[in-house]
Amino acid sequence: MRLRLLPTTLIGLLILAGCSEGVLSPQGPVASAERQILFNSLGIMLAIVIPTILATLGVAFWFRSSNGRARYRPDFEYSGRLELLVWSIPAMTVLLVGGVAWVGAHDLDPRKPIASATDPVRVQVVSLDWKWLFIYPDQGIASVNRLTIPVGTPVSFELTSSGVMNSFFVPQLGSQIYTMAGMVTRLHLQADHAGRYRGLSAQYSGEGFADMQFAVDAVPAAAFSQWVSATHDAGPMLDAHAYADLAKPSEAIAPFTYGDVAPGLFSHVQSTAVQPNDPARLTDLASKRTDK
Amino acid sequence: MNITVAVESGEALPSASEAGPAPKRIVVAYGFWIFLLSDIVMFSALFAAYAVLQHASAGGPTGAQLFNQSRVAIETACLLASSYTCGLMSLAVNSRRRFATYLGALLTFVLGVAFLSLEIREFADMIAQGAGPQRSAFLSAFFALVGCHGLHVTAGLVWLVVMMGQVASKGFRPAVQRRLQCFSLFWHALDIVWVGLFTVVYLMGVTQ
Amino acid sequence: MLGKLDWSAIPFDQPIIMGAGAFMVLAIVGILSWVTLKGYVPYLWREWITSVDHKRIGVMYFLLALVMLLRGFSDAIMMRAQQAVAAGGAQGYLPPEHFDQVFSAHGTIMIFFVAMPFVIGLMNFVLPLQLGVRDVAFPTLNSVSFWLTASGVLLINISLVVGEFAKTGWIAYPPLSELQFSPGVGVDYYLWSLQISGVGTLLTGINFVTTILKLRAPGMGYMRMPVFCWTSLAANLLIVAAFPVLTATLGMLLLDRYLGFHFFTVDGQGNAMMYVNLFWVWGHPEVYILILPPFGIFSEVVATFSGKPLFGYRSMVAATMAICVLSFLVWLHHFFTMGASADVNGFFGVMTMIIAVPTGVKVFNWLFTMYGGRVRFEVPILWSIGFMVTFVIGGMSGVLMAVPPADFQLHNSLFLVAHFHNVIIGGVIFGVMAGYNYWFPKAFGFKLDERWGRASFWCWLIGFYVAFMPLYVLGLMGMTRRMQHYDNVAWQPWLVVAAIGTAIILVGIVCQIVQLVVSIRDRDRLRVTGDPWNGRTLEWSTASPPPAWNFAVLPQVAERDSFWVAKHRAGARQAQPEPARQYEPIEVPKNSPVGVVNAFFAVVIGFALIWHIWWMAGLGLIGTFLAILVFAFRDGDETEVPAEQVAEFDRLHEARVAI
Amino acid sequence: MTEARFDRAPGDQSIATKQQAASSGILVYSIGLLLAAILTAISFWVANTTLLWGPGVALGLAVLAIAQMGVHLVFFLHITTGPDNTNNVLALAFGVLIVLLVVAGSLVIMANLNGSMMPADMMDMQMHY
Ligand code: HEO
Ligand code: HEM
Ligand SMILES: [Cu+2]
Repeated sequence: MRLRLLPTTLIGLLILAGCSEGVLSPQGPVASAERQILFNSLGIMLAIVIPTILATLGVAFWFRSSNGRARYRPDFEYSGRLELLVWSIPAMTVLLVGGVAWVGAHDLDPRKPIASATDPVRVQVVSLDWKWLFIYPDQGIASVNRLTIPVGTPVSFELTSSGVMNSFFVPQLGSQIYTMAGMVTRLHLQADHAGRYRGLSAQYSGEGFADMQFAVDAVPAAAFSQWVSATHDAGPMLDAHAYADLAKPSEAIAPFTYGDVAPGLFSHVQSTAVQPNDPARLTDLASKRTDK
Repeated sequence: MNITVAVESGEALPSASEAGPAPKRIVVAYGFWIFLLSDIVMFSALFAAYAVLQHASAGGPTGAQLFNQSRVAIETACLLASSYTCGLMSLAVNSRRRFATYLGALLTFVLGVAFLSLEIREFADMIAQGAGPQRSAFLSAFFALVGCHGLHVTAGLVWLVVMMGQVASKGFRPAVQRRLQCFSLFWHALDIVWVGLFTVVYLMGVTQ
Repeated sequence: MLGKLDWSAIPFDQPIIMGAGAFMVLAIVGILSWVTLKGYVPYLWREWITSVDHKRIGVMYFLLALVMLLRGFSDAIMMRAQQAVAAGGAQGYLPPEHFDQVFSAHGTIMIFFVAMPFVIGLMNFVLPLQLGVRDVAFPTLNSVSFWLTASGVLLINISLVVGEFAKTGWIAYPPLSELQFSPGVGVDYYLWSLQISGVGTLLTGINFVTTILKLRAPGMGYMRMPVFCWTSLAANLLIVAAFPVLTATLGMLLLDRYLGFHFFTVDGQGNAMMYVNLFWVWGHPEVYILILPPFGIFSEVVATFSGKPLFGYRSMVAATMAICVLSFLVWLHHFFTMGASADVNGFFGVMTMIIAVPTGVKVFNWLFTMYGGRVRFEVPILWSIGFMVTFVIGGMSGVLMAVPPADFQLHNSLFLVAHFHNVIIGGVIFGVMAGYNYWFPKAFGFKLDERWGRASFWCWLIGFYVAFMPLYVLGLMGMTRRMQHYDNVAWQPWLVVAAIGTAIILVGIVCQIVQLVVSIRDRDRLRVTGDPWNGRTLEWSTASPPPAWNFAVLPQVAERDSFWVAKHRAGARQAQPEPARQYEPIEVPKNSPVGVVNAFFAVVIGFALIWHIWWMAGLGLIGTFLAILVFAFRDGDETEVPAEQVAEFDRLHEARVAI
Repeated sequence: MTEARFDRAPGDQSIATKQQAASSGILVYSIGLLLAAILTAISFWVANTTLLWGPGVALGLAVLAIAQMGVHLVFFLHITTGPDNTNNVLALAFGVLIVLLVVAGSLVIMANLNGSMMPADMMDMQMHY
């Protein structure tokens, strides 16, 4: 009974701690499933780890040299039965957790689309020094440092980077994934409840890293289309030129939007990255990094 | 001299692992053997990088356009022959024949230099064509892998010269013999690396 | 003439750096002049700097690690202080430019220049003694290894004053670490100090593998080796197999930075993922290089202080070797979030967990060793029990992150930071401290003070929990690592607690220093003979401190724990009852300055390359070559200790033991 | 009689070869050279002929290379399976295992990563080679 109480209180405490914006207060199917997996694995392991800790303390205490009642058995150095036990207990635990890991890795593969009756919204993500660009290719709009998505609709992300590595992460929605120049990673998330969630880069990327945050606005579907059309009517156009401007290093940028996006901008972004060296561009970037 | 043999009669120890500290010759050669294995692990990282970046030619020249099979064949022949002469040299060392040792070393050295100069020519030609290591990731990996082997050969040649100096000034002392034994291990190992190299880089690079 | 080096390299405008730098320079100058004035230089040169005795080298490694622990720990205090205050818009006192250097330096120093020299130092001191032989396989090479490590240390500390350190984290991922994004010298300092010390570490690995496999006392078959020798063998095999990969990987990054290669650049179709992959091919085995020798230490300590042989010796050996091989099959768990397919992620996740099995076996075997024993709660076993409790928690959090979907959430969070401090402090540091208290009397002939030892242990233990348990919570609250400041004020209380924990650890470290000082002061009271703990293995059969030749006569081994068995057979009184010992003259290796000379040139080369001073690098290279040449042409590298001297020492020792 | 107590040093020839004249040593090296030369020649021929089925060539080359490395090990480095060589062979086996793990592991991982995230147009580029 005691043994059961401990993990429960522990998990309770953790939930309490995680209430605010953490991975323990999930707002979408991916994050919920991940929290579940986390708790299940933790539970399986605690079932053996807690007894181990207690046994260690207990044995050490009981067999203290000053305890006359403990029997001294200097020849107790091998027991085939115990050896078997010693190998099989962790093996069984690992079998369980390993199963969770294998199935979980497949179920929650970031590339796997979320099954849903609604069509997904496509968003292309570019991590820049030090801000986030979100392009909505189907809507022809883009925004910086603010991601607006409809509630209850899967969002299908394609992600790349303008230069250094970053990791796109919205703790309350689930999985993070790296963004890398010249590569496109893929991720599927969904928000089940309206609200504003914190997004950030989880991979250190240089001086402005700490401010490389964004807000995720999960809004009802109607509000989303409203936002799309409102954005369409306002703001500058995002073309190669505007992108080059945006790509210059800057920190803690207030969110803003682009009313129009040049077609193919995303593939332009990731292909410029791999172009054979363009010395002019390189020195340009380097100087910007040091000038600051 | 070559093999350490127990002299104590009567008391036969059950196995080598309980025989006590091994003689110096074995310790040194074994240590060097471990070093060689670690060196080969280092090469394996370079091989892996090459294999991954093989096709990343960034629009620049590819292996099939650059590699000259007959030059590689001659390089291979030089290195293989030098392994043979190096083997003959270690036979001469074991039987303490000075002249034969020098001869073996000289042949090995000449073949090694021939190999190196061919390789340097190849590198120079490629760089002259604008296919230097800065051109693409593929060429970076190529120059690093092949160049690293080349550096090893260079180091081997310097070592060989030093060893001949030692034979000349100190004769066949145990220490000198041990080092010569390590040298021949080194030289043969370089040949093994080269087998991997010409297969993966030059032959496979051309056929694909 | 001086490459990129000019006066602007010294950050005169940064009071913190200048203060720290000035302190360091003053300390070094102070110590040097004190040593010179007192006339200790010849002694140091003769007995320590040029020494090739494995025991001296081990002690020097340990000292080096202790000093660097202070450096790395001051970095930790700075970070903890910064994060305790930089909440909700506040910027704290460390600008990003500086904070980023601090965590990079902390990680690099702690892994390469604290944990590594700690375990290598202990292995150096203990291995030949436990194996019952007179030295390692290559004593002079051993000295070279040590001094190359010291060169790396020197370079990384120079970066504090001249120029800057890397701002890329201890793993220095490209493209951030490429010239394009890190044009300064910081990354070059990182690369060259790791390359130089890496060569030293590799040579150590070769040296120890050869020592263990080829130099053992007569009769010591593999299944009679103490477990510490087994875990050291596994750790050194891992060094030999993994460090070359690091050398190659950092070499590629160097080529990118110095010669415009395109291994990992954004342009030229380089592939940064390859760096990540290769780095962790080394990086994961590295953490087992760190933890395996401590596993061996705990095995020795737990058995000795329980007054029993180790439980399940064969299982322990099997588990050790299993960990050794498995550690090369799991490296992808450091980049589950890079986008590999579910099959690949799943495979590496499961492989990672499998390592928990042999590790668990070890934990249970230690438990059963205590079971039925008479546990004497002296300082070494306190550390061991503290380890068993703490490490199990850290291991569990590791297994948790080996579940890919869980890692998608926890990767790069403070949960991860908590995990690895949990296993590194609770495993490696605790183990090193257990070993330090355990073998100190062997090295110096007197015990460490017990009271201060206990105080230090409790401060470390409690401090650790206070400092790092909050990080697990913070990780679950979504806080990532390497944050110079943060907006979410809900995190702040936890970070303040963590800072308090760090202060408690500080007290622990102070206790340790006091313990050392007090023990040296009271050394006459703490004086011991060869076998202060009622030990089981061969190192306790010789004098404390052991003579240069370790054993007057090589011990003859017929079973496991032979010293223990011999003591029992002799009827609890005396260790070596055999009456007629045949003394023979002993060859001991001569001192050699080649290590320190090479280290000098290595520093010159490294420094010159960092600052692009090509002529100086050339000179350094020539110097190295000449030094090796001169060494190669030396005549005879051993001197003989006459049999009478050996006999005399032995008789004295026997007499002292008999009292 | 005397009895070999210790393992043999890597690179040392067996007692049998040792006790005969140096000529037998030469014979061993010569056989090695001959075999290696033949294998090399076949490798170059395989790579430059169109007689063989294309996709099989790489595999054939790999087998030939491994065979040649074996020849070098046996005839030049005198590695045998004898009991006095166990330590040398074990070290070698460990090294080979690591090399295989590093190379194969990296290739699998990188192929998997590259395959999954090269943008569409880059994937085309890959196909051409
Ligand atoms: C000494 C150092 C050390 C050690 C020993 C370990 C041990 C382990 N580590 Fe850790 N690690 C270490 C140092 C690091 N790890 C890291 C990162 C890291 C990550 C990547 C996380 C990420 O980046 O997102 C994972 C998945 C693990 C897993 C594990 C596992 C499964 C073990 C296992 O070996 C633990 C096994 C022990 C156990 C499990 C306890 C005892 C077992 C019992 C009692 C049996 C029963 C229990 C079970 C079956 C569960 N580690 C990093 C991060 C580097 C960076 O990014 O900067 C470092 C430095
Ligand atoms: C003694 C007490 C220690 C304290 C208080 C401490 C504290 C810290 C802190 C605050 C960080 C930065 C966390 C972040 O990124 O936000 C950190 C990072 C790190 N620490 Fe420690 N640490 C300690 C000991 C050690 C030891 C002993 C080691 C290794 C042997 C170590 C290895 C590391 C590593 C590798 C990092 C990551 C650096 C990076 O992000 O690049 N630490 N530590
Ligand atoms: Cu790992």
